[in-house]
Amino acid sequence: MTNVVRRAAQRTVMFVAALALVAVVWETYKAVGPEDGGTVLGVRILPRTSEYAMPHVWDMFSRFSRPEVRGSERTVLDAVTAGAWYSFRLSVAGFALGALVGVALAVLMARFKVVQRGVLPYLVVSQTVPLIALAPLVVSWGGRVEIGAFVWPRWLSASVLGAFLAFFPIAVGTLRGLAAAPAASVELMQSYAASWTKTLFKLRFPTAVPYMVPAFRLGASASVIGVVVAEISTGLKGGIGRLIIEYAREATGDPAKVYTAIFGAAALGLVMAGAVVAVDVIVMRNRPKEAVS
Amino acid sequence: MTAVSIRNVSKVFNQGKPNQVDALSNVALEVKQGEFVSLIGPSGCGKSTLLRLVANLLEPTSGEVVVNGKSAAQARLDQDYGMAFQQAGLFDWRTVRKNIELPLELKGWDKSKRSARADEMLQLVQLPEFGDHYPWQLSGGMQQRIAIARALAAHPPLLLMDEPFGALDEMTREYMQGELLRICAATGTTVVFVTHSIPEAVYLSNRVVVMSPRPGRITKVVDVSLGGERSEDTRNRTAFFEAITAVREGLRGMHAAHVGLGNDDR
Amino acid sequence: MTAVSIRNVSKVFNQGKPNQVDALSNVALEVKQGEFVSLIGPSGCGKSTLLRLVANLLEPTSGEVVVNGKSAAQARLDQDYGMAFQQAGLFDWRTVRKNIELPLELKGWDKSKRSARADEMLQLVQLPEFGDHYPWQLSGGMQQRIAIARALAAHPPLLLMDEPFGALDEMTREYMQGELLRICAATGTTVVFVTHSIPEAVYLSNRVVVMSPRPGRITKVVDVSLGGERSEDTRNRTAFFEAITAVREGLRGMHAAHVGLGNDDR
Amino acid sequence: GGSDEAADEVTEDTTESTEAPAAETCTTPTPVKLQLQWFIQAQFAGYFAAQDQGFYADQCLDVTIVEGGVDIVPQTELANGNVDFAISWVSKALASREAGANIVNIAQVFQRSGTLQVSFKDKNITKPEDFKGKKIGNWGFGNEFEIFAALTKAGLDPAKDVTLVQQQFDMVGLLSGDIDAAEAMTYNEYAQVLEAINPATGALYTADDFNVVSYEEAGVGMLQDAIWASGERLASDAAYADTAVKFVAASLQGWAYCRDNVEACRDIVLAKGSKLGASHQLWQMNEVNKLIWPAANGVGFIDQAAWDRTAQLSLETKNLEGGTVLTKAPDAEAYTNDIVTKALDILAGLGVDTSGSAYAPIEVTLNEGGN
Amino acid sequence: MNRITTNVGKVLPALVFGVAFLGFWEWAVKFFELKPYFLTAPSSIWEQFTGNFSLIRGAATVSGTNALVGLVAGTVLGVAMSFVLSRFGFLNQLITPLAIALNAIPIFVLVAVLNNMYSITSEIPRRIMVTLVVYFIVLVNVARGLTQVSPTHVELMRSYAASDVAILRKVRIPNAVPFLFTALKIAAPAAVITAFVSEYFGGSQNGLGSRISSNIANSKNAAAWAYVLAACLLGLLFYTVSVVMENLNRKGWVRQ
Ligand SMILES: Nc1ncnc2c1ncn2[C@@H]1O[C@H](COP(=O)(O)OP(=O)(O)OP(=O)(O)O)[C@@H](O)[C@H]1O
Ligand SMILES: Nc1ncnc2c1ncn2[C@@H]1O[C@H](COP(=O)(O)OP(=O)(O)OP(=O)(O)O)[C@@H](O)[C@H]1O
Ligand SMILES: [Mg+2]
Ligand SMILES: [Mg+2]
Repeated sequence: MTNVVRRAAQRTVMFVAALALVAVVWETYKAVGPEDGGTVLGVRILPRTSEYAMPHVWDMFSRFSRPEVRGSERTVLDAVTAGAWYSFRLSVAGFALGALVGVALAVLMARFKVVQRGVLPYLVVSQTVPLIALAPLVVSWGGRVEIGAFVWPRWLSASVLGAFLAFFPIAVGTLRGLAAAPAASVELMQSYAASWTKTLFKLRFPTAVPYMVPAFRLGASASVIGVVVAEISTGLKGGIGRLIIEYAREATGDPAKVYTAIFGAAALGLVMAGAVVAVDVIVMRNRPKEAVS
Repeated sequence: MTAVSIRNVSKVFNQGKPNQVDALSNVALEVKQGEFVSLIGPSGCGKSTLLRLVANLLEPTSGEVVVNGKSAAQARLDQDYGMAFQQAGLFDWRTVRKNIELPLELKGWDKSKRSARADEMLQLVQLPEFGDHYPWQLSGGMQQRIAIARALAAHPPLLLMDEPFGALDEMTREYMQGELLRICAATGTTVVFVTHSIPEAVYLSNRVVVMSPRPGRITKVVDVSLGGERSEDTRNRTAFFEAITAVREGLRGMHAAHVGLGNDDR
Repeated sequence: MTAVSIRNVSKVFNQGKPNQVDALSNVALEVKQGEFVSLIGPSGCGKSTLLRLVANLLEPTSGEVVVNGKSAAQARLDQDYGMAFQQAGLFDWRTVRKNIELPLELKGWDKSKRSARADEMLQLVQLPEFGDHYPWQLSGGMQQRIAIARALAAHPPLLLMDEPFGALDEMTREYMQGELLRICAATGTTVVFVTHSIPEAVYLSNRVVVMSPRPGRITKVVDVSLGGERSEDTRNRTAFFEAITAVREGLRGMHAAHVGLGNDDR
Repeated sequence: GGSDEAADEVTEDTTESTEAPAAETCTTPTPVKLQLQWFIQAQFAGYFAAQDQGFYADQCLDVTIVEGGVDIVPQTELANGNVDFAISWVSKALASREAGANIVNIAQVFQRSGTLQVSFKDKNITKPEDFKGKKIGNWGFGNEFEIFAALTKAGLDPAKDVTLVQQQFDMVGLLSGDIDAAEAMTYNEYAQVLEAINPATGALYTADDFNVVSYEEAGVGMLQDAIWASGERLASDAAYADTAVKFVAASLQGWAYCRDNVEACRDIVLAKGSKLGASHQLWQMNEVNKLIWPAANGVGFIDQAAWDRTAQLSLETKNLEGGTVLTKAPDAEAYTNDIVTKALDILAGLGVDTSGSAYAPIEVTLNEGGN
Repeated sequence: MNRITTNVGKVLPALVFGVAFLGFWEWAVKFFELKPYFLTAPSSIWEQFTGNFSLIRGAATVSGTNALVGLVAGTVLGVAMSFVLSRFGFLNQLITPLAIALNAIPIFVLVAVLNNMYSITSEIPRRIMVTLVVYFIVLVNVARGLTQVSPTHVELMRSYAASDVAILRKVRIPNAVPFLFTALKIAAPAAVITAFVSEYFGGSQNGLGSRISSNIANSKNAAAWAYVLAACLLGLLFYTVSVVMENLNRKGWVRQ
């Protein structure tokens, strides 16, 4: 247990170090880099260093302590924290929904080859349908869909869009994992005349874990993106996505401010991914470790 | 009554492809209820394949396998047999105890009953204190013993065992042989047993089936008439040595000519 | 000269945790250049662990391992040994031939030389026609033979073998034993060999080391004085039987008391 | 000074209007949903003022104002029945109507177009003809029709003669020189430019740094913010038609309030949670007023000539696909002045000045970042 | 002959499903008299698709090129990085959280930042964006594939005193290959969608994304969906290529 805590602490320290490193690189480049970017063969490869392109790190962070709008009690930090927390809850809902759908689809596809052949290509296609084409449709469910006592809340549309992005990597990764069970173990289960479902739970899911973990990590990130995009595109208030675009509109006058919201979104993604990693550590704790090197 | 009836079975892998292998060719064998039959033969002669066919993990290319009067497939569905594979094949994510309980879980036994049986089995394979370890923390021989415990746990009427004692030391091996015979006698279990050890085959079996490779065929069946009870003494009886010699000759002859000698004495 | 020197080595797994295992305790052993030493003992007594320590795949908890006058780590880096594991551990995605060539690739041999050696090895293990198969298309014994071929391919000066002949039938086993002895004699190879078969240990070795479990220790070392050359005849000589009896007694005594008898006769 | 007097008027307004509900008692206010096209800002001040000042309540309406998002098409929300009224530009809404959305313009709030094309002085872009060969910024999302109209009128092909670049949410593209001329609303993006620091001087940019092409002046101005209602419900549902009249009346009353109380409306918008700063919102309020007032026929009245011009431009203007915004002239049902006329009558009864003939804009000083 | 029938058997369910879906869609639009602003019929989408084919092809080329460049760059970068990370644990701890954080920022926000850094008229920011997305997907999967190897295999290699590079080449990479293909299957459609989502809120209006957004805003749904169709086809093409590559790779050693 203490070991786990120590590892977590170590990771945090490393992350802070990494951030510091990025800040140093950013400022160094800003100091020495060409104001108007560097071009190679007429293509701009090196970014510009102007205030619009790369605000100073301290400028970005100093924005956190300013009031959000003049004269208000609420600082930008408060606003970003509140927004991130709001979006976090939507993302978790979206992720849960996406994971449910993704795993269910993977199981169906693993069970029935016909389903896999019939559906998988369309899952791929679904991922190339831009949210912009779907968002208005999903949003229109808000307040209109009523099933019994359940009224479709507006935020659920955002979560659904998060789930829409999250389910795909989860479905593909899980499908691959379910197929990864060693033939010898499958034979063993066959020799027990174990039903497909039994084999699924006792053998295929455990062997799929190494494949599912990265899939869930991608799904967690995707869910955040989906929710944030949905907030922007559907005009849902309260979340970090909305903040990003509101601050982005101020970028002409205050290019540093939008970074506060961007950082908020990044932190959100980290928390989501961190949760998946934590689950991974717990689930995989009793698997054979790779030979110590 | 016949427990296993293998009727003119052939098995070809990769049929029609350049790497085609005739694993079994025209194999016929009857195993009576309660009988202990060993398969012996050079590696690659199709022993594991034959066992897989009986277990309905493979379909014969031609011929038929009948188990307990039903098709092999039905017998598998009815869980008429327990099987121990050549590779231990334990599940890494389950503790030793949970590995043993697996077939019981699938039969729907309740927790306390499962746990009691697992304890009993751990005792049987002399690893009572390793129940909560994970398989990869055990030595090779220990893993194999767990796999045996798993195969025996549900007390199946038919046991299919593929070199189960291969990785055991002599002491443990003799102990396990004794236990296996004791259990089988008490429950009337039929056993089809693959081994490379001639004494082991003779000591355990009512009949020893000698096979030859490429294509895998039965070349000789040696009846062992050692009577019911076996003991340490058994290993010193003439019938024991005679049977050993008979099996050895079956194997040698084949080794010399590599083509079966046709001395199928059934 | 000493090929392997194990100095008061102990190994504890999961130290301080509830599932702590004392795998080896105060083990000391010297293996001379060109000597053939077998380790024998009940399963779980630490044979594989000891081999892994020599191979520097594990670090001892205390004590020291010296190989060819250098630290075990250095010896590993210099590729002073070849190893055959208890599990065949072939690579599924490589053909049999490619599996055998692996250590040669790592030594940077060129293609034609590798291919020639692989052919030679396939011949040695009597599987010349299986070079282009994939491991899962082979029987258990065949896989093990490929693993042996892989260990021998680079002609290493020290061979560490963990129950290499476990899954082989008697004929193949005797043939492989002969080949192993022939190769070792010709090249002066030192061998540390784990086996469960007393006759095998005696037949092959200059010395047989008997171990006891929990904690793993050396309880007896039996010198086998059968002279240089071995043949079919060897197996009928009195010295052979005497050594077998000595080893068996070492094992029995231990089995009876389970606690070592302290008859460490070095 | 003018705003102080205006403030006085407001108090009169409110006292008058508080008397109004006494006439017809309001027990349960009618719920109404209004869809905006964009975020909360002074562009929509009139509606927020009507809400804040109780004009809607006076009309026995309970109005919920729904903010827009980048992918929310207000007229589609309206046609789908998610909201009761929507704010949308005329050309965009007509395109939806042609695609089957039965929506009707019931009040033309903005009488003029507020779209500009802004460029640095040194680019010498003073009229649409100068766009040739330049990188022309626009926002996409249907806000580019006037640019296309100007290009068509100037004899240029939008697909070939200019490079069209979509602008981001900010004006950085223009300021960094990536775009030669950027689309800007008088009331918003133009102000953003003027709130930014000129690195050359260290002070804010001034109007002198830029050339501005006004589409209204170039003769291709299209009608912008209008209130749209569901045609189907107007025809079949008398209560809805009645609500529409009340809604338009109260909204226009709100706009009249904002004309006279520029700073109060700025504060209302800020209080509603707009993130853009105070001086920016004040500027925006003032500029929006300029687009509405004076309204010769009464605020919200749809001017046949302006309507026809918008329709004609939509028919002629080629978009990037080479098609036109509209393929056939809009039918007569696309707009109606019936409702706004009734609404103006109500307002006249309340004594609200609906033409603003005496309207004069105020002077606004922009601060850095619009604060 | 046999091969052909089995291949038909493989695509048949997809075809049946697709045709049924489109049929239902078309029928629903007709039957419920859905207005085009709400939902357009597949037939009119197809009409737009064929009618504007050269425009659509042009836009698809722009976005497709961005997606392809990003896909290749991201894969190379992701694979390379996962090698480095599996080799140097501390770098892993340093970089992985950054990658995750970067990946949690919505695409177009990052593109907006990149647009300001490079130029709003440049395709570079979009390609960088696709690269980032693909990179992350590849990294997460391949890194897992590189570490989840059989302990026996690693021990064997260590007994050969194999260098880390050799272990990487002989054990980890072969083991990671299936993981890479899983990643590619996820990344292929992701690359396409990223390429045109990067076009939504800024930049040259020559790709699929900007065409989709402006057509939707103009209630030209059929035209918008014609571009969406092109996007789908592009995504499917990328996906199919990665599946074909996977099958080529698996031929032989995988147990049926
Ligand atoms: N990685 C590990 N973690 C924990 N315990 C281990 C580990 N590896 C081995 N052990 C324990 O160490 C002891 C010795 O194991 P080892 O594999 O050396 O036995 P062995 O003599 O080779 O037995 P066998 O003949 O069955 O192969 C056993 O009790 C085993 O459970
Ligand atoms: N899945 C497979 N595909 C192709 N060939 C196979 C397959 N399984 C087994 N074979 C071949 O069938 C033959 C018989 O194999 P089998 O495993 O039955 O031998 P065995 O008698 O059990 O040998 P051992 O004693 O070594 O375990 C061998 O030549 C082997 O190569
Ligand atoms: Mg076998
Ligand atoms: Mg061992």
